[in-house]
Amino acid sequence: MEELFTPTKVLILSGALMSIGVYGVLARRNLIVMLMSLEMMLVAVNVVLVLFSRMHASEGMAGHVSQHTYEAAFLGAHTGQIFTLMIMTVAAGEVGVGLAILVALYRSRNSIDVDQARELRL
Amino acid sequence: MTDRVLNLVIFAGVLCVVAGGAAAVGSLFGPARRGKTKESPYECGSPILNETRKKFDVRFFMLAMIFILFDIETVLLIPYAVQYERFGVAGLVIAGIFFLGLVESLIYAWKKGALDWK
Amino acid sequence: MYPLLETLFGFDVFMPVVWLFLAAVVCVSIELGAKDRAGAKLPIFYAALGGVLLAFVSLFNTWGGAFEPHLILNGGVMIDRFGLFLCAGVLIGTALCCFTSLGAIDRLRIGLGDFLGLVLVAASGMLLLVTSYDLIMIFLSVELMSLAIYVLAGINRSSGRSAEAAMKYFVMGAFASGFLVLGMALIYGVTQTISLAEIGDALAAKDNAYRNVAMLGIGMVVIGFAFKVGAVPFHQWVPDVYTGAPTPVTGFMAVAVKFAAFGALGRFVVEAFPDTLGGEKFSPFGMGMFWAIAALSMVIGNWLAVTQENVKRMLAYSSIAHSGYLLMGIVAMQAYPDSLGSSDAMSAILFYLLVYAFGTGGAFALLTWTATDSNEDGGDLRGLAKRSPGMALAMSIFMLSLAGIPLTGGFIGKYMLFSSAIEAGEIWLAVIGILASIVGAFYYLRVIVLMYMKDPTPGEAEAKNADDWGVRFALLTASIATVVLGLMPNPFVARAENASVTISAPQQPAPVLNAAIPAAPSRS
Amino acid sequence: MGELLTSFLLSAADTAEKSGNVCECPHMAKLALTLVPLLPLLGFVINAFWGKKLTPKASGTLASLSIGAAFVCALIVTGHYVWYANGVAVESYNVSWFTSQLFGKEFDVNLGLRFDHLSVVMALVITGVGTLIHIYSVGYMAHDKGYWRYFAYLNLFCFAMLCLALGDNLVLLFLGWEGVGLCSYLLIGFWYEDEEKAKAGKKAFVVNRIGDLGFLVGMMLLAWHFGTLDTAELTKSAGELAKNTAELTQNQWVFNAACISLFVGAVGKSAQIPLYVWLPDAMAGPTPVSALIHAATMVTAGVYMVCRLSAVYALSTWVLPAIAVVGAATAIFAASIGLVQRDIKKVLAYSTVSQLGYMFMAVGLGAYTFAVFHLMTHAFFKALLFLGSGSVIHSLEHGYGHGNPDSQDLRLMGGLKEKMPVTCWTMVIGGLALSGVPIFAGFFSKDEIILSAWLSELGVGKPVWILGIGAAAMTAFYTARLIALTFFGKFRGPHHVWEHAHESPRTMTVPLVILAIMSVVGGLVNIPHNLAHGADNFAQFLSGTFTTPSFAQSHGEHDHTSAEWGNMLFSVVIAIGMFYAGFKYYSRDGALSRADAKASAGLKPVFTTLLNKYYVDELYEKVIVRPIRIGAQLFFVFIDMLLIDLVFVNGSAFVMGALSHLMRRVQTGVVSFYLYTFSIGAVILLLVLLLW
Repeated sequence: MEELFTPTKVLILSGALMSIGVYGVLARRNLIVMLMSLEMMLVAVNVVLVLFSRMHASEGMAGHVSQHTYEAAFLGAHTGQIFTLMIMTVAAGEVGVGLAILVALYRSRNSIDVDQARELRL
Repeated sequence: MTDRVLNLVIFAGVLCVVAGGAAAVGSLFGPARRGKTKESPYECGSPILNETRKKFDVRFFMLAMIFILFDIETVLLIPYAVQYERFGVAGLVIAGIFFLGLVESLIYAWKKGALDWK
Repeated sequence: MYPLLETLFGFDVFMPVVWLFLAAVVCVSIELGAKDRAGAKLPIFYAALGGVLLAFVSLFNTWGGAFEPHLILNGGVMIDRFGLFLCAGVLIGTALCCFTSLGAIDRLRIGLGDFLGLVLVAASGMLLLVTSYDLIMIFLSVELMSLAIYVLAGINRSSGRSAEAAMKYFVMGAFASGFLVLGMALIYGVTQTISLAEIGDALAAKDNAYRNVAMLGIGMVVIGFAFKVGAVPFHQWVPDVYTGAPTPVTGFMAVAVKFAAFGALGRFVVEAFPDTLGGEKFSPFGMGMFWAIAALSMVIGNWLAVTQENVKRMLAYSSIAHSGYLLMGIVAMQAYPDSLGSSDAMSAILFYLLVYAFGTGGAFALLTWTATDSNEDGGDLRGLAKRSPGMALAMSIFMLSLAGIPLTGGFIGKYMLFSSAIEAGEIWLAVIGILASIVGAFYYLRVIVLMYMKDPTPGEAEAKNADDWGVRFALLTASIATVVLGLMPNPFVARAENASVTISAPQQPAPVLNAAIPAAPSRS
Repeated sequence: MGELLTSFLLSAADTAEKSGNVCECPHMAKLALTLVPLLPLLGFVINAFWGKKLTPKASGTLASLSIGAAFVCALIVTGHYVWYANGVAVESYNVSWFTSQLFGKEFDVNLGLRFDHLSVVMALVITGVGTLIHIYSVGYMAHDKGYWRYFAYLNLFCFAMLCLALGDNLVLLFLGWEGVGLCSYLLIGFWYEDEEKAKAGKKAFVVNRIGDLGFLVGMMLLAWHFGTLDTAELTKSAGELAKNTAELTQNQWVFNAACISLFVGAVGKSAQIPLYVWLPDAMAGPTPVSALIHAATMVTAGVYMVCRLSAVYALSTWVLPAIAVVGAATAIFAASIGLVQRDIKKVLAYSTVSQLGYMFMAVGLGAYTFAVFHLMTHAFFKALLFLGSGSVIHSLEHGYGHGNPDSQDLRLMGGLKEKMPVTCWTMVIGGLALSGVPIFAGFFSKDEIILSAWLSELGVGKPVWILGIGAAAMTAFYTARLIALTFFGKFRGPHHVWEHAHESPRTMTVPLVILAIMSVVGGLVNIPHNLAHGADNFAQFLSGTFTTPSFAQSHGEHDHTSAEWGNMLFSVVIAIGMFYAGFKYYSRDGALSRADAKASAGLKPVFTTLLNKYYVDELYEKVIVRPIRIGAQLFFVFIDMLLIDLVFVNGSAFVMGALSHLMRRVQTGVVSFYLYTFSIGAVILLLVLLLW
C-alpha cells in the first residue's frame, strides 16, 4: 500500500494545489474565487505537513521500547499533523472573516470584483 | 528523506514561481480587455439567457459562516476530550476558558440576530 | 512566578494573555447586556483598561528579581526579558488605542464593546507572537492577531473606504500567510523540529541540498513577517489600509503590530538562523535580503511620503520608512561578528520601537482628535496652533521625534540605530538611511509649518471633540513619554539592553517548566 | 512599574552623586539653580496648553510671574555663589543624557547647569531685563488676539536662553542656541498674516542656519580633539595644553579652525559682518521682542559663547585679531547706516549691530571683562530705548491704526515730549547712555573698550581704535537725531494722530523707569581706576573667569594713567560734542527736509548709499542668492526642490516631485496589482537569499 502514496506523488499533488491557489489569487478578480484559492494554498501546505509528519514518524519511531519514550517520540513526530489541525481551524476562521468582509464590500459597492474597489490609491 | 524528495520540493517551489511569474507576465504585458463578459462563468462568448443559479440570500452566508466556525472549533476540543484525565484541573480550567469564548460568541451571534431567519 | 497557579495547575500559564482574553469577554458581555450604548461606554472602557493593566502588572511580576528565561506551554512560549519588553510595548499600544477610541467610537456606529473586544483579542495574539518559541505558536498567534485586525480595519460599516481597506488587507494578508505557513512547512520538513532554538542547530548539521530547501522556507517566513511590518516590496497595502481604516485602528496597527511583528522577526532571526552551515561560519545568513528590503523601505517610504497631501497617508508611508530603519538594525545585528554587538543592535531596535510607538501612536491619536464626520482622516491641520495650541504642540513633539530631532526620543533612537549600523560596518546602508531620513525630516517639518504658519481653513469648525478626555490623555502621555525618552533615555536603554542580552547571548537550553503533566512529551 | 521608577530615581541620584564631589553646595542653591530655567518652561507649558482659556491679563501675569520667580531664584543662587561658594561653581542636579562612543572615545553628554562668575551676569541680565520686558508686554500686547501665544513664545525663549547661558556643556549650549533661534523666528513672524513679516522670519532662519553650520563644525572639532564638550573640562584641558608648546604648534590648525568655525556661528547669531542682514529685518516682530531678543539677550549669545570658550580661543593664533577687526568694522559700518534711517526701530537695530561690534572688538582684543561689561550695560540702555520706541509706536498707533508703518516713521514724529513725558525723559537717559556721556552706563563700558584698543599690543590695535572712535562719534550723533526727531520740535504727522497720542499705561512706563535707573547706575559697578582707585569691582569680580590671550597679558603691568585720562577726555568730548550737534541740528523745525535737500544737492551718492544700507541686501541678492538659485536649478534640482520648494515655498514640484508623483502611480489601488508586485518581490528576494 505504501507505493500508492509515495512522497513524490504527494509532493506533486501539493505543488499543484499550491500553484493553482497562487495562480487563482493572482489572476481572478472575484473575491469568492480568490477566497477559494487562498484556502487551496493552505490545503496544499496541509498536505505537505501531513506527508512530512508521516516521514518523520517512520524515521523517528523506530527503536523505542519503553512506553514513555515512545509516547514522547510519537507526539514529537506527529507535530506536523497537529500543525495541520491548527491550520485547518485557522483556515476556517479566515473564511469566516473573508466572507464577512465580502458581505461588507458588496454592501458598500454592489460588486465583489476586487479591482473595482480602488478608491484608496496613489 | 532522499535527495529525490528534496528535488521535488524544490520543484514545488519552482512551480509556484512559474505559476506566479506566468500570471504576472501575462497580465502585465498582455492586452487587458476585461469586462463583465470575461468575468462571467462562461467565457465562450455566447450570451447568457438568464441566471443559471439563484442568488443566495446573504443570510445564508451568515449562517454558513457561523456554522463553519463552530464546527471547526470543536476540532480543538476533541483532542482534549479524549485525553482529559491527563490534564487534571489545569486542563479543565484552560478548556473552560476556551469554551467560555465559544459560548460568548454564540450568545453574541444570537443576540445580534445572526441566527434569526426572518 | 505564580506560586498559587503553579501549585494549583501544576504548570505555568502566560497570565497576561488570559487577562486580555477575559477582558475581551467582559467587554463583549457588557455590550450585549447593556440597554443603551452610550451608557455602556465607560464600563466597557474601564473593563478593557483594567484588563490591559492587569496584563501589564502580571508582566512585571516576572520582570524583576532573579529572573531566568524559561519555556512554558510545552515549549511553545518563551518567557524572557526580550519577550516581556515587547509585551510591554504592545500593551502600551493597546492602552493608547483604548483611550483614543473612547471618543472616536461614535463616528464608527458600532459598540465600544465589540471594538475593544477585537482590540484585546488582537493584543493577546500579539503578546503570544512576541513570546512564541515554536512555529505552530508563531503561526497561530500571527493569525489570531491578523484576523482580529482585518475585522477592525473594516469595522466602519458605513464607509466604503473602510470595507475596501479591510478587503485589501485581508486578501494580501492571507496571501502572505500562505507564504509564511509554506515556509514553516518546509523548515519542519527539513529539520524535523518546530522549536526555534533547534532549527538553527539542525540546519547547521545538514548538507547543502537540504539547506537550500530550508533557506527557501526561512525566506518565506521572513517574507511573511516583512509583509506584516510593511517593508518594501510588500508594502503596498500599508498606505491604503492605513488610510481606509478608522484612525484609532490605524494607530493600533502602526504601534502594536509593528512591535509584535518586529519582535517575532527579531527572535526568529536570532534563534532560528543558523550560525554555521556545513561546518563553516555562516553568520551573515540572509543579510543580502535584509539589506535590500531595508534600503528599499527607507528610500521608497520617505520618497513617496514627500508628495502626500493627506497627513494620515503621509504617516502611513513614513511608517514604511521606519520599518526600513528598524530593518537596518536587523542587518546590523546580522553583520556584527560577535553576539555582544548583535545585542547592541537589538537593543537599538527595541528602543526605537518604543520611541516610534509613542511618536506615531500620538500622531494618530491627534488625527483621531481632529477628524470630523466629513473628514474622516483628520487631515486638516492647517492653523491648528491657532485653534488648539496644546494639540499643535503635542503634534510638533511627535513630528520632531519621528524626524529624529534632538531632545526627543526619536533622536536617541535614530542615533543608536545608525551608530550600530556603522559600527557593524554597514556604512553604505547607514548613508542611505541618513539621506532618506533627511528627506523625511522635511515632510515632518512641513506638518509643523502647516500648523503654525498657515491660517485655519475658513469654515473649519472649532474641534467638536474638545471634551474628548480620552484622546487628550493619550496625547499628553505620549508627548511626555516622547520628551522623557529624549531627555533621559538611559533607564529605558538599559531595559532594552537587558532585554536583548538574554536573546543574543549564546543559547543555553532553557528549561521547560512542564513537570506536572504526567508523561509529558519532551521534544525530540 | 515601581521598579522602573526606582531605577529612574537611582540613576538620577547616581549622576547627582558623581557631580556632588565637585561642589558641596547645599540643595537650596542647587534647587534654585535648577528652577531658574525650569520656571519659564513651566510658564510656557501652561500658556501653551491652557493659554487659550486664560484671560489675556491672566496669561500675561502668569508669564511675568514665572520669569520673575526665575529672577528671584537667580538672585538666591547669586547670593549663595558670591558669599558662600568661595568661587566654586554651583552645579545643578545633573542628569546623564546619553552616553556613546564618539571618535573612539567614551563620550558622556549631561544635562546639567553650572553657575559661575560669567553666569551671574548672564542669568541676572536675562531674567531681570526679561521680567521687565514681560511686564511691559502686558501693556503693549493688550489688544493683540494672539496674546497667550506671544507669552508662551516669550517664556520659551527665556527658557532656551537660560539653557544657553547656564548649560555646563556645549551640547546644551547649542540646543539653547537653536531654541532661541527658533523662538526668534516664531516671534519675528508673529504676525504671520503679513507676508512681509513672514519673509523676515524666513530670512533670519536661513542666515542663522549658515552660522549654525559653523558652530556645529567647531563643536565637532572640539569634541574630536578634546573628547569632551563640558565647558569646564574644555577650559581645563585647554589650559594644560597651553603649556605644552610642542603639541600646541603641532595641532595649531585644529584650534584655529575650531575657533573660526565657532566664530562663524557667533557672527550669525550676533549679527556681525557679513551675516548681520537679518537683524534689521527682524524688527518686523513686536517691539518688546526686539528689545528682549534682538537687543538685550539673544544677539549677545555669540559674545557670551566666545567669552565662555576664552581658554580655547587663547590657543588660536590669528582668530582673535580677526574678531577684533570684524567687530570694529561692523561697529562703524552699522553706525553709519544708522545715521540716515527713517524708521525709529531700524535706527535702533543698526545701533544694536554697531554696539555688538564693540563687544566683539573687546573680545578680539582679549578684554573679555569689558565685553561682558558692555554686554550688561547695553542690555539695560538698549532695552530701554527699544521699549521707549515701542511706547511711542504704541501711542501713535492709536491714530494710525494697528500695524501702520507710518507709526514708526521718524519724519512723522516730533514734539512728543509734551504728550509722553515719562517715555521722553527715560529715552533721553537711554540715549545719553548709548552715546557714552559720562556718569551714564555706556560711558564706562565703551570707554574701557576704546582704551583697551589703544593700549593693545596687537598690530590691529590702533586701526581698531580709530574705527571705534569714529563709531562712537556717529553713535552720539544718530542717537541725538533719534531723540530730537521723536520728542522735540513740532509734530510733523497728521493732526488726528497728535490728538490720539498719549502716555502709555503704567505697566509700560514702570519698566522704562527701572531700566532708566539701571542705565544710570549700571555703569558705576566698574569705575575706571583713574577716577576712583580700586572701584573697578566688576572687572575684579570677573577677572579670574577668563583666560587672557598671551598678547593681552602685560596689560595691567605698566602705568597707563596718562593714556587713560587722555582717552577718556577725548571720547567724552566727542560724545558730548556730537550729541549736542545732532540734537541742535535736528530739534529745529524742518531739519529733516533741510537735511534731505542738502543731501540731494551735495552728498547725494553718500546719502542714498547709506539710506539703502550700502546696498548690501541687493548685493547679496545679486552675488549670492541669485547665482545660488541658478546653480541650484541647474545642478542641484534635487536639493533645491527639497530645501526651498518643499519646505519654504511649499509647492512648484520639480524633478524630485515629478519622480515622486511617478512613483506614486505604482500605488494603483488595484489589489491584484499589489499581489503581483508582492509575488515578484518575493521571487526576487528568495533568489537573493539563495544566491547570496
